[in-house]
Amino acid sequence: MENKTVIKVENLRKWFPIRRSFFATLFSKEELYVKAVDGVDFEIKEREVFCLAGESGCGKTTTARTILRLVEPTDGKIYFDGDDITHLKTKELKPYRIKMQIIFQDPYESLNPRLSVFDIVSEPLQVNKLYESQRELKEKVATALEEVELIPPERFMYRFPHELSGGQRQRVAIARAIITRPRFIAADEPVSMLDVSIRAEILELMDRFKREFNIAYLYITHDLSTARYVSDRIGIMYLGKIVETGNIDKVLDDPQHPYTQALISAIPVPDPTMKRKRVILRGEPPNPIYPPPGCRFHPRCPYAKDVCKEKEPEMVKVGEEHYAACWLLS
Amino acid sequence: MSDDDVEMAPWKRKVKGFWEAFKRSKLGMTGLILLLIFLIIAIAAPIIAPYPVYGPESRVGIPFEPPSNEHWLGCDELGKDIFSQLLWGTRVSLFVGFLAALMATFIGLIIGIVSGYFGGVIDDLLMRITDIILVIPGLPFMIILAAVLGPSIINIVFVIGILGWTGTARLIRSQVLSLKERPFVEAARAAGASDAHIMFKHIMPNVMPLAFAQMILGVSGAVLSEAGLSFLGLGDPTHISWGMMLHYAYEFGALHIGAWWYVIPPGILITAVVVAFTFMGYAFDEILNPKYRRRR
Amino acid sequence: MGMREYLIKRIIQGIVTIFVVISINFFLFRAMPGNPFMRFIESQPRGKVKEMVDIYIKLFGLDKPLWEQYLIYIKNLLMGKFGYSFRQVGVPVSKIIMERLPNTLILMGTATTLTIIIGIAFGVIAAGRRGELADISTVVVGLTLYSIPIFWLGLVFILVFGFWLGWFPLWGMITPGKYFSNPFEYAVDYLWHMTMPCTVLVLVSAGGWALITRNALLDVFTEDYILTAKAKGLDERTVFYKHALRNAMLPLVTMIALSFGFIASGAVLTETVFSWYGIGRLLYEGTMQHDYPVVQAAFFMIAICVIAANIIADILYAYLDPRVKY
Amino acid sequence: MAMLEVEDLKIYYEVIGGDVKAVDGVYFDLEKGEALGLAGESGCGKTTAALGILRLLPSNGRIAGGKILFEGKDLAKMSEESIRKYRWKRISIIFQGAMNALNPVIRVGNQIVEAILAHENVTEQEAWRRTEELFEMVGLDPERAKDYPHELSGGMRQRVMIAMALACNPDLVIADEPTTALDVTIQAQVLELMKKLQKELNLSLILITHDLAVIAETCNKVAIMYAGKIAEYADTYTIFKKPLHPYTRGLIKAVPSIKGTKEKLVAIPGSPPDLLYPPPGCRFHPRCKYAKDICKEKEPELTEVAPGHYASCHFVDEMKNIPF
Repeated sequence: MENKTVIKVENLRKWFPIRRSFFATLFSKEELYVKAVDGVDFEIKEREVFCLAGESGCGKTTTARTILRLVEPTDGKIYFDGDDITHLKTKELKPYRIKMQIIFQDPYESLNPRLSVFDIVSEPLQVNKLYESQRELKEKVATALEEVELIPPERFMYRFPHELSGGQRQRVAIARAIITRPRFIAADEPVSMLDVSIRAEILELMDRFKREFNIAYLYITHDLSTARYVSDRIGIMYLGKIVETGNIDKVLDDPQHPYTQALISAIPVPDPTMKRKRVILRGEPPNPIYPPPGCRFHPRCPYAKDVCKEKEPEMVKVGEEHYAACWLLS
Repeated sequence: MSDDDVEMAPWKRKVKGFWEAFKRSKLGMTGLILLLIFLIIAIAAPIIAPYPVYGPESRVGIPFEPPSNEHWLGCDELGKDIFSQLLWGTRVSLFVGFLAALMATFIGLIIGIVSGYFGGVIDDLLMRITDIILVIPGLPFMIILAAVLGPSIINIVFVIGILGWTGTARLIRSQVLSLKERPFVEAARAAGASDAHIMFKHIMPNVMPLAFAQMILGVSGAVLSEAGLSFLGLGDPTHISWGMMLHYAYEFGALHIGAWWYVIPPGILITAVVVAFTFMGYAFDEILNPKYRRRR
Repeated sequence: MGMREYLIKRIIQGIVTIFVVISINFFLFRAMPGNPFMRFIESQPRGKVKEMVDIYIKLFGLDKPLWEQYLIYIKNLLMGKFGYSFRQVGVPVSKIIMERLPNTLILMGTATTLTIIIGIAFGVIAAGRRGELADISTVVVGLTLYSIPIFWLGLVFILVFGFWLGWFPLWGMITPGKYFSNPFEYAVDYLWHMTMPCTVLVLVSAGGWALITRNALLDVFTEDYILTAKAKGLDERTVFYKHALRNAMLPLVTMIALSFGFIASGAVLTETVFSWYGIGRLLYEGTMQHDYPVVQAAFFMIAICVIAANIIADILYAYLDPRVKY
Repeated sequence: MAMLEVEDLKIYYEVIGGDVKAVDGVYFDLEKGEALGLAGESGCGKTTAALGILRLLPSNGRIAGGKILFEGKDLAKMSEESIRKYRWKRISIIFQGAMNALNPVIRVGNQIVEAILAHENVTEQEAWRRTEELFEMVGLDPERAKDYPHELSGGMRQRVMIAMALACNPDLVIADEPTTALDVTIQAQVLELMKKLQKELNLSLILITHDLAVIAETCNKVAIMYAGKIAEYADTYTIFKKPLHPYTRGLIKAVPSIKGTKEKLVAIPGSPPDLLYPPPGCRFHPRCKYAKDICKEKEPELTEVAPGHYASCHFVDEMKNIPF
C-alpha cells in the first residue's frame, strides 16, 4: 500500500527583512532581505524520514519553522495532508498544531527551566484543552513518559529540567512532542548536543514512534554521518536552496553535485585505515543577503564554468530517485 | 537531590532551593534580620513608644532637652520625645519605600515585557520614552513635582514611583528579548499556545525573580528619595518621618546648639533601613541574575 | 552608518530629550490644576511683584491660549530669555543662573572626578583579591556608604568637623567679610569651604563605583580571552590592565552615563546642606519661595548638563568598543 | 625520555560539598612530532587536563597530585614565574570558541605581536613582520591583521588562533576542540591546515575532542578518557580496530560513519557519573555490560596489555577473547 503524503512544500521562500533603525532608513532607501529559504520543494510521506542537511545558515532550520508556521512564509505553498495551510490564521491553524510537533537541538534550552516535567509534557494538551479532568491529564503524561522510557513516571513528573541529564531532557522533549499523537514531527538536530554514547538510544526511540504512530519526520542536521543511519531520503541545502535530493544511500554513496561531493569528503571518518582524497573547498559560504548570481555555489565550485555565473541551474534527474541542480549534469 | 525532595510540590522545592542559596549569603541574612526588626518596630510603634507623638499632648519635655532617663534621646524644638518619634517614623519610611518600589517595579515589569515581547514600533516607542526618563535628573524633578502636587504621603509615593521604573524596564526587556528567542517559547507556540499563555506561563515566571530583586533594591532608593524630599521640606507635615525630623532639626538650628541627639539618630535609622534592603537586594541579584551565574 | 551619522543621531536624540524637558517644565507650572504660575502672582500683595505681571504677560503672552504660550515659551528659551525672578524682583533669571553655575560645576566636577578615581581604584583592588578581606570589606563598606543619606552625612560632618572640632567652616563658600589681597588667597578660602561638601559627595558615591568596577572586572575575568592572555605567558599586570580593565571599562562608561542623574540629586542636597550657592541650592530655594521662573531655569540647566554628559559618555563608549555598529 | 610525560595527574575542583575529581590519575606521554588525541565525552576531564598542563586552572581548581614532566622538568611544581616562560614559548594552546578566546577590543594582529614581544627579544616592527608571515602561513590575507575579531568569520578567527599559537615556534601545541564550532567544510580546511603545519614544523600536538572521527584522521596515538581517568591508551590503529576496554568498544560502536557498512548504532546505557560522588570501584561499572562484583569494589589499574597498549579494566585478558 502506498503511504500517504503528509507534508508537501512547493517553492517555499522565507526572506527576513533586515530591520534598520529609523535613522538608517533616512540615509538609504534600499530594502534588504536575508534570503534564508529561497525556493524549496519536497514532500514527506507517512513513516518516512526526510533529512534536510547543510551547513549553518543554509536555511534548513528556517524551512522547518516555516512549515510549522512559526515564521510566516514569504512565498510558496505548504500542504498538510493535502490541505493548504500556508496562510491559515492562528485560530484556523489550531487543529493542525496538534498534528505537527517539533523537537529542538539543545535540550538545555528547549525546556523552560521554571516548569516541571509535568507542566512541560502536558502543555500541548493544556493549551488545546485536550483533556476532561486533571486525572486524565496526569494519566496521559504518565503514559507519555513511559513511552519515552522515563520509568517510573512518578519519579520524573515533578522534577525540573536542571535535575535531569541531557539524555533524559531530550526524552522529555520527545514525550511532549508525541503526547498529542502528531502525524508530523520536525526534529531539528535532535542529538547533536548529546554525548555520542547516548545518541543511538534517542534515535531508536524516534524510530520506534515513527513505526508505531505512522509519523512523518523532517530530520534537520549538519551531521551527514548520523543522517545516513536514520533517514530514507535527503535534501542537501546550500544558501537557501536544495542542490541535490533523493534516496539517502544514492545521494551519499554517489553524490552528483560538486557541493555534495565536497561536503561528504569533508566529513572525517572514524577509521584510520580508510584513506580518502579530499576536496577542500575554497572560502566560506557567501552572505545570504547578497547571494551570488547564477548558481549560488559557483564562487566556491572547483568546476565552475561561465554559464554557472549567469544562469541558475534547474533540478535534473540524475538517476532513480536522485536529482541534482548543476550545469555539469545537464 | 534526595528522593524525598522529589515528592515535594514543585513550587515548594523552588522556594526551598532559593532559601538554601539565600541562607548562605551573610549580607542577605544581615539585611533580612534588620528588616524584620524594623517591621516589628513599625507594627508595634503605638505600643512600644513611651510618649505620644501626635497632637498637643505630645509636648512632654523641654525644647532641645538633651538625653536623660525620661527621654532616652532627648527632645526636639517643641519638647517632643525624639525616641518615640523615631519609632513612629519607621512606618512612613517602610510604607513609602515599599509602595513606591512596588509601583515602579510594576510599571517597569509591564513596560519591559510588552516592549520586549512585541518588539517593533511598540518597543521603539516605549524604549525612547524610557531613555528620556532615564536622563531626566531624578531628585530635582521630584522636587518640582512634589512642590506642584503638594505635600502628602501618596503624592510622595507617586512622585518616586513614576520616575523609578526605567532601570527595571530595561533589565526586564533585555531578559524578555533573550527569553522569547529561546526554543522553549517556540516549542510552546508550536503546540498551539497563545501569546497570553506564553507571556504568563513562560516569560513571567522567568523574569519575576529578577523583578523581585529589582523591587528590593528599589525600596532602598525609594526610602532615600523620601528622606531627601522630606528633608527639603516637601514631605507630609501631618506624618512623622525621619527625613522630616532632620528637616526640623536643620531648620530650627539643632546644629548651632550641637543637639547631636536630634541630628544623628534619624540618619542612622535611615541608613539601617536602606542597608537592609541594599544587602538583601545585592544577595538576591547574585543568586537570581543570570549574568552572575557563571561567575560562581 | 559611520561615526558622523552616529553623532548626528545621538545629538538629535539629545535635542528630543531637551524638548521633552522643556515641555515638562512648561506644562508642570502652567497647565497643572490651578495654574501655580498665575496663582503665585495673584497671591502677591500690591507692590513690585504685581508690576512684574505686566512684564510677564507681555514676555510670555500669558493672556493668550495655552498652545500659543507654549510656542512663545520655547522661542524665549531659545533666545536665552528665562524671564525675571519673582523674589529678587526685576533681576533676569539668566543672570542668577550664570552667577550660580560655576560654583556647581566646580564642586560637582571635582567630586565626580575624585569619586570615579577612588571608586575604580577600590574596585580594582577588591577584584584582584576576590574573597579576601580587602574584597569583602569593599563590598560591605561600599553597600553601606551607598545606603547613607547624603544630606545627613553632611549634617554629621558639619556637627563633628565644623561645630565640635572647628576644622572647617560650617557652610558657605567664602569667609564672610574677609578681605582677600590676591586671587590665590581667595582660591584657598574657596577650596577650604569646598572640602566638606566635596568629601561627603565622594564618600557616598565612591562605594557604588567600587562595587560596579569590581563586578565588571569579575565578569571579564571569566572570559576566555583572559585565559588566552594568561596562556600566552603575559605577566599578571599586563593581563589585568591591558586585557581585563579595558573590557571592564565598557560597562563602566555606561554606568557613568547613567549616574549623572544621581550626581544631580546629590548636588541639590549637598548644596542645600552646606549653603553652597550653586544651581542645586537655587532649585531648592526657588521651590521653597515659589520663585517659579528660577525653578524652571535651574531645572532646565541641570537637565542640559546631564543630557550633555550622557552624550559625551555614549560617544566615549563608541570610541572604546570597536564592536559598536553605531 | 619522551618530551612530555604526564604521570598520575590529579586535578580537583573545590565546590560546596567537597572536591570534584575532574582528573583523577591520568597518564600519557608524547614524543617530538607526535600527535596525541585526547578523547572522551563531555565532563570527562579532557579540557581540565589540558589546562592543568599549562597551569591555567580556575581559582577553585588545583593539581592534587602527579607529575607533568616536560623535558624532564615538572611543570606541576614550578613557580608561577618559571611556568610563564614555558607558556606559549614552548607550549601553546588553541581554545575552542575562537570568538571568545580573542580579546574583542584589540586588533588581532596586536594580540599576536603581544605574545611575540612577551617572549622574544625583538622590536615591534619585527614582531609585526613575523605576524604577517604567520598570517600567510595559515592562509589569511596579512591585511586582516588590522581587523578586530568581530570583523572576521568563524573559520578566519580559528586560523588567527592557529597563527597565534605558532607565533613563538613552540614545541607543543594543545588544541582543545579546535573545530567543534565550525561547519564541516571549514572544519576540513582547518584540520588540513593543522595537519600540514604539524608535519612541516615537526610539532607535537595534543588534540582534545569528543569527535573520534577527527582523531582517527589526525592523530597517531589516542587516549580515551572516562570520568577523569584514562580508560584506554594506544596507537590510533589499535584503538579503532582492536580496542579492549568495554567503554572504548561502546564508544566506537556508537559513532556513525559516512563511509563503510551501515551497522546498527549501539548506545551505552546510562550516563556518565557525577564526579563529586564517583561510583566506587571501576567508574564505568554502572554502564558496563561485562561488570562483575569486583568491578564495584576495586578500582582497576592502567596496565600494559601489549607494547604501547594500555587499558584499565579487570577483565582485559578476557576481553581479548571477546571479538570486537
